[in-house]
Amino acid sequence: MARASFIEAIRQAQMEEMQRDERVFIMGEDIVCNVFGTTTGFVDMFGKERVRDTPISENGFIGASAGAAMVGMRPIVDVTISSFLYPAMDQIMSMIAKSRYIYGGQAKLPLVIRSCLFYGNSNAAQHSDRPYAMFMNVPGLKIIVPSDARDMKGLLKAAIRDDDPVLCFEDGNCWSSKMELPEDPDFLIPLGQGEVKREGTDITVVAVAGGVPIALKAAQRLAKEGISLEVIDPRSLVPLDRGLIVKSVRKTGRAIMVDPAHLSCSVASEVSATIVEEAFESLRGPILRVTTPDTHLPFSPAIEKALYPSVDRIVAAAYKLVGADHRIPAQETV
Amino acid sequence: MARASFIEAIRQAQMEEMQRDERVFIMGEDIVCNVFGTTTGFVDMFGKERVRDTPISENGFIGASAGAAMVGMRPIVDVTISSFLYPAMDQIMSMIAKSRYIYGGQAKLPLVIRSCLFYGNSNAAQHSDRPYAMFMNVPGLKIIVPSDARDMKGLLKAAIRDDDPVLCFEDGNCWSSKMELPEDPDFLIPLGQGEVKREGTDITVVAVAGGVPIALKAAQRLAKEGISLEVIDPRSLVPLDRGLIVKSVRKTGRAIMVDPAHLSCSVASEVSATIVEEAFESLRGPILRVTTPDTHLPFSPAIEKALYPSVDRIVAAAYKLVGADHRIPAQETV
Amino acid sequence: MTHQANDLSLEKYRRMLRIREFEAVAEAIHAGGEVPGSLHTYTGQEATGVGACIALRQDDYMVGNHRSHGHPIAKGAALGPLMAELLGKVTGVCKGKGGSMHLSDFSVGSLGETSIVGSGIPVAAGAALGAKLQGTDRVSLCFFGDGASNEGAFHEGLNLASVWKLPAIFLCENNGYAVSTPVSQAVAVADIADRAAAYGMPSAVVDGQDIDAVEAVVTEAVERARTGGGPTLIEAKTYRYAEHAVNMGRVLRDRGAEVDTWRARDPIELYRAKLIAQGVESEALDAIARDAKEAVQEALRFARESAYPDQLDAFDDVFVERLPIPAYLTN
Amino acid sequence: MTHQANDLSLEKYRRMLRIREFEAVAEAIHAGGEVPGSLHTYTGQEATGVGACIALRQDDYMVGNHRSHGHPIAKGAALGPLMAELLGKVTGVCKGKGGSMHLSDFSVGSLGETSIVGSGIPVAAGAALGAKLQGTDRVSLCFFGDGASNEGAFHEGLNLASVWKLPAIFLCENNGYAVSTPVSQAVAVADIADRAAAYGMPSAVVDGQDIDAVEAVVTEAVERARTGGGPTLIEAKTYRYAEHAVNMGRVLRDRGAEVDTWRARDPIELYRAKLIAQGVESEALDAIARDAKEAVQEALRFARESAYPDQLDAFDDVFVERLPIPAYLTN
Ligand SMILES: Cc1ncc(C[n+]2csc(CCOP(=O)(O)OP(=O)(O)O)c2C)c(N)n1
Ligand SMILES: Cc1ncc(C[n+]2csc(CCOP(=O)(O)OP(=O)(O)O)c2C)c(N)n1
Ligand SMILES: [Mg+2]
Ligand SMILES: [Mg+2]
Repeated sequence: MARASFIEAIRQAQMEEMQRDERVFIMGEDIVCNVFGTTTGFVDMFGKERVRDTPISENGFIGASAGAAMVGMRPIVDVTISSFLYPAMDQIMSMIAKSRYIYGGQAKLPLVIRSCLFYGNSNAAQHSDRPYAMFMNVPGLKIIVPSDARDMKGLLKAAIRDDDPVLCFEDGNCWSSKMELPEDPDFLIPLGQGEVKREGTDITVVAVAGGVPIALKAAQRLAKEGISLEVIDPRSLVPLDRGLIVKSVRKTGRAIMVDPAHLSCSVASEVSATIVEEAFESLRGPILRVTTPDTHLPFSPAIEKALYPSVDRIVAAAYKLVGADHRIPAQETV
Repeated sequence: MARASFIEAIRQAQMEEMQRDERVFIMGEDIVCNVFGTTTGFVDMFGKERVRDTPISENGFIGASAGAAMVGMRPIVDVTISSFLYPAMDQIMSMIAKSRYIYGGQAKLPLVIRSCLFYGNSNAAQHSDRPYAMFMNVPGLKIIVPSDARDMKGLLKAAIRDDDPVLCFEDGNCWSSKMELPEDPDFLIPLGQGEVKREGTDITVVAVAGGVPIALKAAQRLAKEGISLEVIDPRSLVPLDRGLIVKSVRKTGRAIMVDPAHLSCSVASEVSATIVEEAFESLRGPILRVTTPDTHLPFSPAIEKALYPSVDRIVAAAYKLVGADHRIPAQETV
Repeated sequence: MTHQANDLSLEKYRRMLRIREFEAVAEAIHAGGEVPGSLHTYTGQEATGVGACIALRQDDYMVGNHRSHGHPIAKGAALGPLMAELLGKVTGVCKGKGGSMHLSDFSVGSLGETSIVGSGIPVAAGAALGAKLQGTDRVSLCFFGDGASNEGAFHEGLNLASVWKLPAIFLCENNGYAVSTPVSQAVAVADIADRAAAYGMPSAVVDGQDIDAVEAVVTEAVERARTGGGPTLIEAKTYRYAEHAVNMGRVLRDRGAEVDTWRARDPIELYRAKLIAQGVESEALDAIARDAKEAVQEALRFARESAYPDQLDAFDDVFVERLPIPAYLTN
Repeated sequence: MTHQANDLSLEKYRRMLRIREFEAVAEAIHAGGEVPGSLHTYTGQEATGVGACIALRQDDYMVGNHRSHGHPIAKGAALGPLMAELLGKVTGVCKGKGGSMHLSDFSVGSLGETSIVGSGIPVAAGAALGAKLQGTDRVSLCFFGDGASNEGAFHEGLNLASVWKLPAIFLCENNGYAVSTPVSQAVAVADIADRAAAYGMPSAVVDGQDIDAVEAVVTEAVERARTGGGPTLIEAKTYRYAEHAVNMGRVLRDRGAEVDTWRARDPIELYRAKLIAQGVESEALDAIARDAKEAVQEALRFARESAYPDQLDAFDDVFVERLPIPAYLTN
């Protein structure tokens, strides 16, 4: 096993699945030239029929992926930045999410739509979207949000083998994470299984995508102060491992959500609502949401960063929860 | 004052505002022929320049409304059915929601995008969307969801006069509601003010759009059995009157959300998360969500109806809450 | 083509009559309250649908739109599951989940009738891409309306098909209107086929009431597609007799005498006259008409006798595996 | 036009040089770490932007794209607020909220440079609709790339403008590539201007390196638009010298000698030679060049001396009224 980055994990997952299954092909804008490094060497390995540059027509080629899937192919669509999914919502929402159902199971749509969450580096409001939550409100789309290289590889391979459409959101803030990647060509992480990224006893932190590394740092810091966070990464949002989350909150009695998306109708909101619905009797305090507030992301580096979840914000939320409690000695709340 | 329907309320609101302000105009597919009855007589009154049929190009004409607004017009865009908003998400999400911000306040986009929620009558999955929640996860769009004719008139008039873009969702299940409509040309209901539609003491029910009449019926039924529901209609989702909701829950200690949209990342989830965050100490039990489950809406009349919120489901949720409580005599839970 | 020339002619006549009859019955039972939701009839456009589909093999792909009854019948679908679908029965071609706007029979290559205007076009291009990548010689035909040609999906789908030389045929059924909007008000060119110029794509305009003409032009396009020559845009000038959908009478009244003009060139009557002129016995044609009536009645019996889906079926087919059933439905 | 012919020529030269100089400085300070985010330079395309904008009045509207620096300068915007925007300063033309891809100056009719490909086109059509409804004779000009012409927004925007005869000019800056993708791979027609045929719209192809040619063809389109003749699609053949955006060197290397060929027809050099041939003193032109350098340096000083926005400014301009500030930022 060799240490490799998140981007390399994407490359490996795609490569291995394309080697394994001839029906898998990849298309997107400028993937032959390989802007982000996820298709290095692919044209030589697989040829330009299976590594296919598209015109700038997101609705067109995402829709075409649906048609190709319906006749037996297994497309991977690379949409570079998730903000470019909006022009394709017609095909994603009306066709990809609904075709199997509306045709009574006659259609199967094994396809993966990859896009990255590209925020935090002065890309301004039109390029900084983290839109996974809105795809959860329409049934029919599986969604993965890997937070490290190993999960990326295992989840993406599972997504490519999945017979349903899967949206894969790749958090730019996780790109640099390096890990040992399993070389087993059948290394798969099943969709719908969250993971406890760090065990703890005092507070359950449910973190999504780029929220996970931040939550882990906050856990480290708080551990020194005697507060023990259990960090859960659901890894896939559809299906969502509600059981794992509820079980943890039953143990800790407290919960913080960390979600880099905007607050309203976010994954943070959804998980919070699930907890209060299913684990109310265990709760010792409010469930706090650490998200990006409902404003746009400005270009200026002077004012963008403070809008995202941060270690400090998680720490402050943790103090707020344990300060209001008597089991752990109360701390000054921040 | 004369009793008038929800549709008539839309017509009056548009007519009065078009009479009042020359900058207001309306466009959409087949509005001259007036399919739903919201533009009766408009061509004669205002001419075809201001009552404008469009080609079937939702992204094009919704985008055009943004351009017209930026140069000083006040467009109303009629998108008939809300499922047709998906082809226009490019312009709604990237341009209408973000232009003012990205240009640092140079742009003003006073426009209204109207569409109806067209579910419950065998319209099948591609026509039955209730997508307001996803527009809440992107800042920059105000959203109204009137549940009766009076609110419809007052909110739509306020929306047309608002200097920000407003999405207006018109629930088809509210169309038949008839009410006395104020004739005051300045009758406005400010965005961001929810309303207590029925006062009560035991359980707060926060209901959205078509959920409101159902919640009111459930309240009637439960009143006979000694359970008192307080029914709150937020009326606008952005801005959202969180204060009114939290205040009510502080009083009742219990809450049920009624939202005809799908469960995950819904308005129900958002309001639930807000309550547990801000009124935890008042809660006597879990917050229950009565929504459409995360499946598509089938065509078949045999199996569609049971998927929506219903009086029975609200009643069952209420029993579950009060049964778990000691202030009100426990009831058999359903 | 496995048919004899004459067999094929009678098959064309038969399919047109099946559509005509299916629509008549569909309208009647909708009026009688048996069919929920909306209903967009294909009556008047039969020669376009059948003429195009008859030029395809059964294993070729076809995608259509909200005006969905005619296309799968033209492609050779069995009538029972189509009629059962209108009634929302579990034996429906979509198990009762799609209804009138989505009659699609994958077993005959009918890969989806989709009710979001324009949305079938990229999907049809994608089916053609799939066929190409798989190295088959299948082609993909997409029906859409004049109105749909104003959607961005049209532009993107046609451009993609053209630059990738996909085996696709884009068939615009120009019936003069999108709901109430005349083409001339929504499109600034004389023929929608002119739009092929934007994609360097061959194109043709054809009389949509003349089934042989439609067949000929589609056959040529299919040939081109099968042999690697890429896509074609075809515009068939046709007409729907009824209003856009049932219960939208307001829209129809404005059309006045126009309907009569088109009825005078009824595609089925035109073809009948042609066959008789070619020496086919009118008795043979009458027999086909009777058979079509009987087949539709049989389909209706099948549909009526079929069961509705079970409530829990609502949770199938979102994904390949059934969804968990919410507690309130399981007690 | 208020300029004398000669004044106007010098103004054109001046604006091109301001763009060239602005971009040189922008690249340098981006390399130096002063500009965050991405940077797409306009260098090489100056004649297109200036030739088009010089044909407009200041109260006409203009919409552009991610390659956003050249357009507002061409339209006459002051340089200080543009440079300050690159640095994310509060004195930036967008108060530091837009950055390099969104330099838009509403005070000179520059109504938005938008970084979602194709997204400006419907908005520009809408500004034209607004002008028409208001009864003014303003026109609306939209810049977009060859790549953008494959988006559905292009199709819908142009069709709308055509059927409504809006006073719009759609100017495609065909610089040969969309990121790494050559036009020929994404478009199946010889000229993007050919696409006008789909909308019954007049069109023209023009040498984008020849500022007078661009000005002439845009002037004709503006004239048509102002007088109720409807929209025009113009394609300017041009070239960007640099890679798509800074730090995307991989993409550039493949272009080989092509860059040199285009540099040999540098729009500023061509125009300089033409002016000198017309008898303009080279000293006068050198002075303009010096002025441009000085103006850009002055803009840079202004930008550097300006303050960053306040953290709470992040909550302004989502709506007309400031949003409530979240508790974690107010303590
Ligand atoms: C995206 C979208 N917009 C609007 C509608 C509503 N609608 C349904 S059919 C139709 C007209 C379609 O016209 P055309 O494409 O010419 O087909 P025709 O009905 O004439 O066969 C419209 C506007 C829709 N279903 N989808
Ligand atoms: C909808 C969308 N898709 C993709 C992108 C990424 N992107 C930015 S610029 C660009 C190329 C645009 O090419 P063109 O329109 O020719 O303009 P040029 O950069 O050549 O000036 C792409 C693909 C985007 N910003 N928006
Ligand atoms: Mg039509
Ligand atoms: Mg280009």
